[in-house]
Amino acid sequence: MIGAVDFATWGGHLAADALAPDRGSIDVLVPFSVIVPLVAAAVSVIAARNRIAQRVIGLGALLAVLVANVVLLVRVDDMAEGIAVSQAGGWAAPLGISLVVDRLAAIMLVVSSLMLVSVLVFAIGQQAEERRFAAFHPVYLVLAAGVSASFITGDLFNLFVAFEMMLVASYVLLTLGGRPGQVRSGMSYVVISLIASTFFITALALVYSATGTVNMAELSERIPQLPSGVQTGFSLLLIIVFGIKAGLFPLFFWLPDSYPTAPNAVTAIFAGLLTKVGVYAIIRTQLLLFPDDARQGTLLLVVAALTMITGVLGAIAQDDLQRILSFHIISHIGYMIFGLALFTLAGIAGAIFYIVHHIVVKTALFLVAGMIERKAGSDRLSRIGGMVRSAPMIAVLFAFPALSIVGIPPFSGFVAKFALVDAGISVEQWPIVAVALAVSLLTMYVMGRIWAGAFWGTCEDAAVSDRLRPGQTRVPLLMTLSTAVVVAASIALVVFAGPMYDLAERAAVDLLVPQNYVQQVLGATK
Amino acid sequence: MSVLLAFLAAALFGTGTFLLLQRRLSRIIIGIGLIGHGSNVLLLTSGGGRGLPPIIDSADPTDFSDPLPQALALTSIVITFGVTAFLFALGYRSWKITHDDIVEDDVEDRYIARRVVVDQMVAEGEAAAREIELDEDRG
Amino acid sequence: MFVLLALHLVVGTAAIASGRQLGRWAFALAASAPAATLIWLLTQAGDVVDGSPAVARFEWVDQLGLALDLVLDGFALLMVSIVSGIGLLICVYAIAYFAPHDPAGDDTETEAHHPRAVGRLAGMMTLFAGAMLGIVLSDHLIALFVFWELTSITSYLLIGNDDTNPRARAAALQAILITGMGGLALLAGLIIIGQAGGTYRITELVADPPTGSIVNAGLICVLVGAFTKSAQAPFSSWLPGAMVAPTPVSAYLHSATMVKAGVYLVARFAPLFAIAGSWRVLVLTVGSATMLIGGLRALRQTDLKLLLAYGTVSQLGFMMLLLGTGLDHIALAGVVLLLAHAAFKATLFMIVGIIDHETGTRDVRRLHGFGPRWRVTQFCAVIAAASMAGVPLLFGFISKELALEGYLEHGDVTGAAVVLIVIVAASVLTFAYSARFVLGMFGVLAAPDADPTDIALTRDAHAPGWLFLAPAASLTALTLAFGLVPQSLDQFVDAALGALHPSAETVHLHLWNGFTGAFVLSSIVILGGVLLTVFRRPVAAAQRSGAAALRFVPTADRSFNALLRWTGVTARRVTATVQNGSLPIYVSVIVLVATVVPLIAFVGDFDGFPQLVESPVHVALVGAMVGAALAASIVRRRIAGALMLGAVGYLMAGLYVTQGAPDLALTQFAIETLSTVLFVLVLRHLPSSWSHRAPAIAAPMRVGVSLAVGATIFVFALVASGARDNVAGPQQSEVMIDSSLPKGKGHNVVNVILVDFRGWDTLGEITVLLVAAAGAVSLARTGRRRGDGGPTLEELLDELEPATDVDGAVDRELDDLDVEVPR
Amino acid sequence: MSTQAPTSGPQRLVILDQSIKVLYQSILVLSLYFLFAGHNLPGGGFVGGLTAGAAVSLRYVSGGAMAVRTAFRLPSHIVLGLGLLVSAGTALIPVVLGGAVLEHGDREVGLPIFGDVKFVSALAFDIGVYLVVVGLVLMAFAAFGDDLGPIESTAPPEPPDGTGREAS
Repeated sequence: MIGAVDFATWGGHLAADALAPDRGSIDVLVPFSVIVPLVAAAVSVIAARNRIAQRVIGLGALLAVLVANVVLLVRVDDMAEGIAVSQAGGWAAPLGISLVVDRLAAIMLVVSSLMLVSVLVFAIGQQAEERRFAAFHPVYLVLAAGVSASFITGDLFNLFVAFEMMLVASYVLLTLGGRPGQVRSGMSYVVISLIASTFFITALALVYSATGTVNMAELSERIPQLPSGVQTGFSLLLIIVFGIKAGLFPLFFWLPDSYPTAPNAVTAIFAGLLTKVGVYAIIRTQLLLFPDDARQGTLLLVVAALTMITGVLGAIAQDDLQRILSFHIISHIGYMIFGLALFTLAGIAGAIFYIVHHIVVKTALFLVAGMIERKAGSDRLSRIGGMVRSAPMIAVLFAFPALSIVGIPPFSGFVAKFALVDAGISVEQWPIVAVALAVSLLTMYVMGRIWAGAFWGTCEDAAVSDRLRPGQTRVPLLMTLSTAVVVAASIALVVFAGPMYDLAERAAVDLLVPQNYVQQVLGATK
Repeated sequence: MSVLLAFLAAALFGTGTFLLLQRRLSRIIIGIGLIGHGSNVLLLTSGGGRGLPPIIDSADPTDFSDPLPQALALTSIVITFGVTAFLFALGYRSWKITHDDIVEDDVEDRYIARRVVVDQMVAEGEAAAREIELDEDRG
Repeated sequence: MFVLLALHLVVGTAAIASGRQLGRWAFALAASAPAATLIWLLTQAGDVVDGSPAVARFEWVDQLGLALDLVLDGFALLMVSIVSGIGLLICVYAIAYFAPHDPAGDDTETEAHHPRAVGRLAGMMTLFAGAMLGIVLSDHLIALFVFWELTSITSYLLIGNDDTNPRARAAALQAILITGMGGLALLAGLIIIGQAGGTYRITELVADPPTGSIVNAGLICVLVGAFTKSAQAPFSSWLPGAMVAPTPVSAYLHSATMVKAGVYLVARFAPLFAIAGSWRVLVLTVGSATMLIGGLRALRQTDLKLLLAYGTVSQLGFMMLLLGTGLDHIALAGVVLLLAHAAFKATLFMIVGIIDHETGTRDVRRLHGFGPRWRVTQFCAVIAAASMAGVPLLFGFISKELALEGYLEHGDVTGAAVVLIVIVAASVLTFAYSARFVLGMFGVLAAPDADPTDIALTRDAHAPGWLFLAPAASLTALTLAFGLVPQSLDQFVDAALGALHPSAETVHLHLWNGFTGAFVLSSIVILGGVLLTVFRRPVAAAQRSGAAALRFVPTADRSFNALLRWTGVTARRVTATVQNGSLPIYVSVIVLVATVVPLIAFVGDFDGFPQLVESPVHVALVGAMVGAALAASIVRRRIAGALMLGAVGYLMAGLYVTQGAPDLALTQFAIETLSTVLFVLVLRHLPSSWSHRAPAIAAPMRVGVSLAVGATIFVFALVASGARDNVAGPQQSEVMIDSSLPKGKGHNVVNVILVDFRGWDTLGEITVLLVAAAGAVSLARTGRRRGDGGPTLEELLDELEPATDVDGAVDRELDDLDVEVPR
Repeated sequence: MSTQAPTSGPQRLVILDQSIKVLYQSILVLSLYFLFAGHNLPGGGFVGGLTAGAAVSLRYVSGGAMAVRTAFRLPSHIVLGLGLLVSAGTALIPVVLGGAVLEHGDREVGLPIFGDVKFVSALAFDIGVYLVVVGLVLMAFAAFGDDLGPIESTAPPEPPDGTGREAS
């Protein structure tokens, strides 16, 4: 009975009570990660002329969200049912919008809020776009809210709205500064995203037309009643719609053209979070909404392989650091889809672990790329070099996430890759395992090129090499610190790989048994 | 959903797509507007056939048109409007910089494409060199 | 044991961090780790030899079966003594090697001799030593793999330590790519074997080795990993390349330890799996080929260090042949060879380092014989080379005898006869290149028409100091001692062999086995070697002409470079095709995928048309809208297009009215007005009609895509609405209509939904508006005033120019490549 | 239409000016009506806000950017921010009080007249929506309407050199 009336009896509770171990009050924390950044964004807009106030508000809100999310994760994981449900407006499920945090969502919330805080600190340290544009803080907060809203929503249409919050914020952040490259790539990014959104609306219209509901729990019950072709069609349509945001082959074109043009900090958060929201949506909808025979295992495996290969080849072809890393995101999205496409416990757990690892590590790499650009004044590998001598700290900060993303043991990427390969071999999906391993070799080549290009060798570009003398250009302390925090998080993923993987596996168990989700969301009304 | 309205949606999507496949941002925006209308037609008709405005006590609730798709369509219209407004701003900015609203091909991608031409040249050059070397061997 | 690994980590990190201050003395710090390991080893040795190995365990990711299990058994004991013993000596040696000296005068200025580079080297070598310990101590396949990859990484960083040298960078890349490739195959193989066996623990696998065709495939993967790591043909090209690293690194990683990791792994697996599938065939073929090719190429080298490198390749092939068969007699020879090789090869490398350090060259054509104070050095070199060549009374002889004996004994194994011939032939080569090393050092091979400064270079070279020579000398002492009194090693070798082959007989090593078949073969080897040395000129000529004939056969090295370039070319070609940078092409691919792919699924469930027309008003509305939409897509003037879009919008509002959606109609009407005004506001700046720029996609193609999309949407709409009958349960909105007044307190259901039931959506929606507005203003205002932080137009144009000058940039590159590109 | 968009000028008809002012004010009144009637009749925050926006656009067409700026004293970003603050605030406050996010009504404070307070709370949300929409329109005009910047030349735009594009 999570109806509106129930909440009446809890009147007067303070948010602090949420820390108490009682079932209802933990649900209060569910919308926290969306609503707090939104209120903060509103205040931040009003305080547009005062950058200090904006910083305090932004950091304060995101830190509060981080704390709340950690509490949420711990409590949700403690619960037997492993799920916290809050009905927006207090209206029971089919009437209102259900906000649901299961283990997967909780994991995503914690990781994303940690990244959001770190990158914001980095952006403040950078003293660049953050300082120049009053719009930065409110828009960044909306991005945070949109990402969280995508994770917690239990309503397909609301997922569209959450996506739009996130995307519109990303459009603005991407083009902050309005440089020619940004405008050009911004136009294609916005256009492609708008097309994706229109197709999402189309998919929603078709789904509502066929089932009469957009509540995911209800859809989970109703979609299996549809004719099999329609089920498959919906499944494909949603994969494609989310695949555009996730950067799947052959829908990823917008990504490598647009990400590198954004300000560094923005690229870092995009790289870490945005595509993963797409992957999250694919995982969520495939597992929750569709019965076994409508899931697209084989197709996804093929797509995963092609995504891995084209992504890494793209990375090899580039010279610009940001573009290399951007192509590289695509390649790694393929790994996550590989895990999902197996539709086994081990595969999904591996995919979840991979997502967490990739968010942290990729953010770290882009932050380091930002530091490189600040230090060297360029991010073209052909123009920079020798930074292992001029900036050993940056070299160290780069080395850890780079080794991790290649999958060198014992770093987190290894555990993630191991989990996936292990899962793939146990169901004897040889081709995809072979592709995954081969791509991982090419990844090593890519990272080796970056290392050899940026850190080793000498710098032939006179203008750049002047800057590369030790102490010539100082990288602000806050940038280094925030990057170090993210790198430390990636190392923590190694040390706590055991508990973290256990958690991912529990989340995967939840996902494979959607009945629990459905019951928790709709239970009150039945 | 009648065949006619399905056709309308199809026509809007078709014309919109035609406009999307061009270089001018202004045409692309018109195209997005058209397919946006098309998706709203689908959304509106997803609740079933036509009915009376869903205002309680104005008529028998069973005669109402489905209110939920209307709310959803309204949300989607407003969101699309907001995003399109931002796209206008990009077009405006583009005009300020280049005095045009062409969406140019990506510079870096063109660069890679040119590199491929170079690769081919180099490969041909090498093949020719090897040919000469073999000839010398024979001769 | 974890303490030891952690000690290596800490010491290594400390050495890197304090490199700038410590310089070459960082090696003294680094030496503490292997020293501690050796002390610990002494305390454990008794127990291990008695058959009670030390164990340690650390849980990592339980669910995946990942754990760090360490076991110090007899074989590990032997390997650890090599790793730490040589490690300690190398550290001592390196302190002297990196001492500043003065023949060339300027090498302290180079990056390679900069204190921080030396400190980094010391630290990395310690980290490597830790990883190597991990490999040989691991009792868990994945733990072994973890350390395996760590050795690859540290090797990469060590080879490339002199990062200003492009050759070093290239060699480092080649090394890591080849071993990395093998590493990935190894990973797959280990997982396959682990899954088949139900455990990753080696001791448990030994008890119950899995079988089956999948296991055989896994074993091939494992072998690929081992072959790459141990530089077996055709993966051996990286090892000679790795010789650009400073000599201590070559001596330690690339002869004594890391390259033996593959051999170690094969040795561990062979007793379990040698009889399975194609294991033995593969090992024997690859080992034989490697041993021969390595020997042949070693004989051609003029660089002493490269000679040793190819010699190492050859010896690694030899070890494969001995340890990969899974037969205890032959394995015994392998175990002894592991020790003997570590002793003599490290000595020789150290001596090359000394020569290089004191004369500045390693080229036999420039070495003209050293002065009298070099006697001790030369003695050590001769002893070590003789041991390598298999001269009696030395340690190397014992292992070679055992090998020949073992193969003679196991003549019934398939291919044993061939292998025996290969071993004999390759040993002849070994003798010859060992002799070449010695002759080169004594100046016999010097170029006759040398310039006098070169002669002075060697003749007057400083003799190495005692610290420099001591490590090589002590290893020489061991070579002599173990050659003369091999019995002293009985227990040690017995424990090592026992760990691999529990059923093996007790080991008794002898200096002299009598006039056996093996001794006859040994004599042939020595005789052949002497002949090859005596007739070295004709042999060299023959080799040259052979090499010329094989000019067009790709070598491993050339194949690798070709592959690397091919990868780059392919990557660019694929990327240029997939990522062509053109928005219209992107959009067409995306819309086609988004429509056609689901269409295939939907079309099957199409079951007839619903009613044709709901109301006559629709006919008029739809007609007008389609007309306006068509007009919008073909008019040539921007404003006209915008107005046509507006017309479609107003007609949409009309449609909403007929569908019973007044709120929507009102909203649509207001929004259409606003966006038309906005559109016009923006458009007035732009030229009034479209330019004649060629579109990215031809018109027929565009029409085709549009028709496909339209048709698909048509099918979608009909199929989806037709499917509704299959679903049980009310429309979500029925509840909303019922609850609107009692719960939402409003008569207008749509508004109640918007502000109450689905207020969460609305909140997101207005956020979108807020952000869009903020972004639009930010964008439109940037650069409007000078000094507001944004770039001005002039700045932007400056920036635009080089960015769009792609053709120019490529042309500059073409100038470098000397190729002409037609425009 | 674009070229005719008037910015200023003495030739503008006074009568037109006055009638637009009247029209503007009456449309504003209409927009408020939409806002308040929305819960029971067609209308609501969006429609209301957009109607107000249409009024502003009328004002812009007649009087240019300056007219828009004087019509609304508050800077547009404050209108926007306040709008979101009001709406998000009505969402957050129930959470702080221990209820569900966006929960409307008086149950937290226990006022006697149940229905009326519910009505007020939902209206507050709708007012936020209204403000955001108005703010958006104001900002849009601020963004596109005002062209008097230093980098703007009055001469017809010429394609800048060196951008490597063909003349259109």
